Amino acid sequence: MPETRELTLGEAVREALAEEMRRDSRVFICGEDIAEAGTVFKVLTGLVDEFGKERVLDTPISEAGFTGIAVGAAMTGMRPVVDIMFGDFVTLTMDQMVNQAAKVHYMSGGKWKVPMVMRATLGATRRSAAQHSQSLHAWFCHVPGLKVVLPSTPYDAKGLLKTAIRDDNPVVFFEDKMMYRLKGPVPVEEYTIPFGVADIKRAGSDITIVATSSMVQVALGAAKLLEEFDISAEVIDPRTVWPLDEKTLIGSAKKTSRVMVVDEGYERYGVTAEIASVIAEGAFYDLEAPVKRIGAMHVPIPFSPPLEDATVPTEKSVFEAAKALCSGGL
Amino acid sequence: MPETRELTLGEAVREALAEEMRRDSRVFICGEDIAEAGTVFKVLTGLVDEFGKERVLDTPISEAGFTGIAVGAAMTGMRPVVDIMFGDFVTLTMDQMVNQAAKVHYMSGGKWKVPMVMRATLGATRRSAAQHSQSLHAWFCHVPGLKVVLPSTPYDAKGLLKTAIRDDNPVVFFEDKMMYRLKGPVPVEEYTIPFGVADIKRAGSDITIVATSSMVQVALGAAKLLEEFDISAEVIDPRTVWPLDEKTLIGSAKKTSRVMVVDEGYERYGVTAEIASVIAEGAFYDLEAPVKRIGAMHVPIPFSPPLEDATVPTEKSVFEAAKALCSGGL
Amino acid sequence: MTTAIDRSKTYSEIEAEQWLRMYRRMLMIRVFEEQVNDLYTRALMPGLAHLYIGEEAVAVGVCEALRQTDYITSTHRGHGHCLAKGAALDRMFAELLGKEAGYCKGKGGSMHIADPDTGNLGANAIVGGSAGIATGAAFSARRLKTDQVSVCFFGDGALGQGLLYEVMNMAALWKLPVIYVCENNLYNEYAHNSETLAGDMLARGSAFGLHAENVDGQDVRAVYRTAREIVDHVRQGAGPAFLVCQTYRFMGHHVGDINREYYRSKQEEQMWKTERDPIKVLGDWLTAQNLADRARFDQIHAEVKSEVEKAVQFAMAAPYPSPDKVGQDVYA
Amino acid sequence: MTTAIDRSKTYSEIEAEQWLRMYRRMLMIRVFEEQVNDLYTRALMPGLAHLYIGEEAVAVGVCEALRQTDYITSTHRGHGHCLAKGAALDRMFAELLGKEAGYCKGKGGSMHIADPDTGNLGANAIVGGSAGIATGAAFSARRLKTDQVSVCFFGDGALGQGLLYEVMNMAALWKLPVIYVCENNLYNEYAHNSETLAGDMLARGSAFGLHAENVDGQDVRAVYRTAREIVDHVRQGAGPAFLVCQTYRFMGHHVGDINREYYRSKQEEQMWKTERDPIKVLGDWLTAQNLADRARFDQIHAEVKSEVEKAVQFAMAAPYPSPDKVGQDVYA
Ligand SMILES: Cc1ncc(C[n+]2csc(CCOP(=O)(O)OP(=O)(O)O)c2C)c(N)n1
Ligand SMILES: Cc1ncc(C[n+]2csc(CCOP(=O)(O)OP(=O)(O)O)c2C)c(N)n1
Ligand SMILES: [Mg+2]
Ligand SMILES: [Mg+2]
Repeated sequence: MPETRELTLGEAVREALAEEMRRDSRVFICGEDIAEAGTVFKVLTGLVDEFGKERVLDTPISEAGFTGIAVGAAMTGMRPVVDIMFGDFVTLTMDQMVNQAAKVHYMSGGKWKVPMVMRATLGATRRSAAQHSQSLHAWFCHVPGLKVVLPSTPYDAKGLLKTAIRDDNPVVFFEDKMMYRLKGPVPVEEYTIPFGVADIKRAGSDITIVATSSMVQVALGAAKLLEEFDISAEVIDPRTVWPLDEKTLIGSAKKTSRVMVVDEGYERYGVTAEIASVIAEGAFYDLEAPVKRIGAMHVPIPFSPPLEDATVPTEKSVFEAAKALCSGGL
Repeated sequence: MPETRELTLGEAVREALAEEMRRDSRVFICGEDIAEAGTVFKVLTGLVDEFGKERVLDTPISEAGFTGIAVGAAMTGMRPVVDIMFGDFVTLTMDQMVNQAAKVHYMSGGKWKVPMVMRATLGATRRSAAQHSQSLHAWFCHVPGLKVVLPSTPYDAKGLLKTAIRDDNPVVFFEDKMMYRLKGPVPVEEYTIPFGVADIKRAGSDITIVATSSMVQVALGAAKLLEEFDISAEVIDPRTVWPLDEKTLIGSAKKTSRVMVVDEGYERYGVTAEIASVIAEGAFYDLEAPVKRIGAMHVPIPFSPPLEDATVPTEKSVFEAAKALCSGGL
Repeated sequence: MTTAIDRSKTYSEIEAEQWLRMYRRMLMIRVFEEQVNDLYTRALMPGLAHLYIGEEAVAVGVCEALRQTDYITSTHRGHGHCLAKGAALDRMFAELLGKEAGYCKGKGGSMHIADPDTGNLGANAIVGGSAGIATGAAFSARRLKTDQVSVCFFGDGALGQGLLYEVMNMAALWKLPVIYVCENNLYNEYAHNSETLAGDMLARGSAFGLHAENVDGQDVRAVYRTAREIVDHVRQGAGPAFLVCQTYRFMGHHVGDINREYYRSKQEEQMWKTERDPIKVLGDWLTAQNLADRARFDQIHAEVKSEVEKAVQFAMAAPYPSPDKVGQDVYA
Repeated sequence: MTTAIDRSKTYSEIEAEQWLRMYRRMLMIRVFEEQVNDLYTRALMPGLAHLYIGEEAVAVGVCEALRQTDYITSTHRGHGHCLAKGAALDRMFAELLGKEAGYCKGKGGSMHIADPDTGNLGANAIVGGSAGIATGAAFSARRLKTDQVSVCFFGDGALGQGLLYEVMNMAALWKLPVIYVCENNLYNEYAHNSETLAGDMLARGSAFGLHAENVDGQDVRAVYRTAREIVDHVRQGAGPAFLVCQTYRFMGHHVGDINREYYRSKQEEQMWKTERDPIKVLGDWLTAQNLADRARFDQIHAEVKSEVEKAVQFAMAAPYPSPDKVGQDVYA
């Protein structure tokens, strides 16, 4: 067993970046307030001291512009990591990410490559209202040419981010703002985690809960509550939603015969729909009940605490839905 | 039975716009090359003659900018219709549509309204390559505050567009480029079509094919081919993908027990996933086979004809999948 | 807001009243913001807030030149704009606290105050995000011939957003009655704008065909006079304008931004606070002109304080929206 | 592309050779495009194409000032840029016909020709869409100290895209070796740019801190001289530049745009074609200077014609990619 220490998810991200920047001088980070300020979430604190302002590059408030510059830099020998302060601002980068970054390799017949990473935050309940709380990762999953990563633990965050930086394709890497302080064991030794490999966060036999990002923690909490009702929940984290480890998801579904999918993005036309469809098709003859989806409510995220809290899946709502599913009720 | 005449889908769109502009002086259209040029697809030809350049307003090539102006104009008494030449360019408008238009009503506690329509094209096989062929409507369905319309006939196009213009919310209206010349009967009398009401384009009993936009025609073609094999296909067009007429879709699925969903957007994390999930859940105990999804292949749309043709659902591919589904094979 | 002129008064009396009204309004914003900071510090406010302290002369000077029916759009640092345009203190506080009685029924919060009654199209938490909305409102004004003008407030950081130039271009082409007011407080969050802005700030307006002007944003009289002139021109159809106001935020980027020395010096802050405080600048001038004395100022301060206190109390006591309201107002 | 100087020749001999090389290259683009039009008219080409005829001096003049390793990005109207930067005729045609032998294996087509060997980062069908890419390439050049410069070609219509101003600002801040070359052919599709552009075109560069210059885009010698100077400066680290080339497209917006009188007059077209044809302008000058005669021109024309014909034949005979290649190259 490798030696580990406890890191927060924020620290794990920072360590991954630092290691990759040491390893490869072509790696640089750009974004708003990332150098001395270390990002508004303080995730990058200290990087500028080691790597200087040329490699930890503060930009103007020009998300489309610096994403575009990253695309061009990636094509010509650099390995940019773009920092999008709030995932809500990816709206401004869609042309550069989707019509440029995602398509350059294909349109050029495989000649040019775009080895870049876009890091963006996601997640609600910070009382930040509708323009600072969204989880829009589903959009990127819909676009061929991109890969989409949603880590749920410090261990995964570090290993997946290192893989993302070494990948020769544009990768979108979403970090839940509320998870930056979550602690977990991270090996002292270097490691990477391959894309497309789901992780069984908790083994179980009665119900499969597929969960992403912060919803993994929510699902684990719900699993504990279910224990008291003698329901054994398996919690699976796909870790990368594209590529998607269908085999593991379907395998678990076949085993437990009841499945829930939990994601913090909007439930409608979101990640839960694809995963539920894949499972409903792949495990069709083994399912005892329809796959249950839980995502964010179909409303812009409200500011007021009692309203905001009603919009996202919680341990309790996941627990209750799982219990109902297992007792045969819908 | 109302008196009708044959119109192309393009003519039906134009007629809807003309009627609404006559009816309500607050309605105007803006976009690139829409006045004298009548759009590159010639859909708006002649409107400028009747309504003048102030109401059929040519803009600079500033999709984000004129969409934003439309949002503000809609809030303050106008009813703008924004023309996005190729649906691929919606990438440039995502912030204005998603962080502004979709949220203004909610964020203001219901005080401001944004009665605007964005018309955009979609669809491939025009040999226009990766940046002029996408069908990105799934993104908008994922966003609360927006409504999304996908007409498949001249009749629907006219009635739905009139409803869209009268709606007090931002509506995204997608027209398939390849369908502009499709002809069909359109009543002489004025009419509108409510949102959220699916249309059974063809009744059948063995299999339900839910299809959107141009895929409705493809599905109808496939249904004809299926006839020869004594398979009776029901073809249902949701017409608006948000709001979605779940009841009709589930009802048909329960009746036929086999379902396919066909949409020209990417299959992965797209419209087919949501619709398949809704049906798999709602008709769970009645389905004889998993819901089969068919969308575009997960590749940027290639230019070369033999490649491009391989990426989108066709009568033949839909027919074959349906036949396999009905013969119990997967 | 401009009010009808009372013919029985002398010009200088009228003027004095107007300056005092602006003084009071600047003070009201100041005290409001101090109260917000206090609420945050005492953990009574959800989320964050971006204080306008130090920049009051911009919002007050510009809005004094506007009619109630004129439009504004505001920013993440928006309380000052909303209050200057006529928002009520109690409903502002209620919104900041997420209460049902707030301007947005608690759904918007600090960064999304909107109010049709005062022409406030809404604060916006996307930097530069309201440039299209403000321009669109001017478009409506022009088409509906309502004689309104539209003012888009934004910070120097928003000059990084391409949207701004797209809409400036269209505003100039179509001669729309819109004024882009750039509050140049030198910083975008934690970066001095010498690191984020190349070229010449004013030229960014004129290159797109806008009338462009610079003004001392700490001198409310200068802001008002310049704004008055520009608003009149714009209202008469002269086309859009770009007004850069040189100003400074006295506090952190947001209420939680306490240690600021890594991006700006205490001396710099001190200089602005002591020598360039817009309230003091106007107060000194009024005193020198014998238009007001200590007693008058004391009275205004006392009145404003009590109004603000009452408003906070109202907001604190007001109920939250019930959770079942969460699904309302998604669609009109 | 600049070639090494042969010391045995006199200066004017060298110069003459250089002008004749540019003449040949402009002609090659012209004949290539005529051939494309012919293929379209005969329904032999899938999709559409946007012809560069009339604008040849811009691409040729600018690219003559570049090294093979320098970068360019191109547009929907991109054949001229690609050829001027050194693309081979046969693989160009093959790509336009969707053949496996094309520059992009048929996956890109007319609007997406890309070629690392000639520094071509790719044509782009999103108006203004390559501004970030070109700037990013300059960023790499600066960081990797490769001494390359990057040229972003775009039309006057792209001045409507905010992205351009965002990246110009960063290029100026970071002194990146990038040149934004605006081909002002007066129209964006079917609208004259007096309807789409307010303010002053050159000022749109200088406002963001760029060196900005105007040049007659029909005079390849002027384009080359100006470009040469700018490229040298930019390469030496002087920071980015904005070069506006005044030009005209002789044909429709695309091959299918035949009836153009609703947006521009036949007289206007005629004037440009007869008086401002870049090939004729250079040819006349070469003749007047006694640097070339009719025989020389005839020879060049014959050679170019035969090269182009051979290339078309190659492309016509080349096979399509097999459909199972469709899934390749999505991911690296
Ligand atoms: C598009 C976008 N990018 C980034 C942010 C995060 N952010 C909020 S305020 C701010 C700085 C704004 O600076 P400026 O426009 O000068 O306004 P100021 O805060 O100085 O009033 C940033 C980067 C945002 N809200 N929107
Ligand atoms: C973002 C975007 N909007 C619209 C279009 C459609 N379009 C293609 S070319 C063109 C006109 C471009 O004009 P200009 O930039 O002047 O180039 P020119 O065609 O004159 O060479 C337009 C509007 C597009 N391709 N991309
Ligand atoms: Mg600022
Ligand atoms: Mg042009």
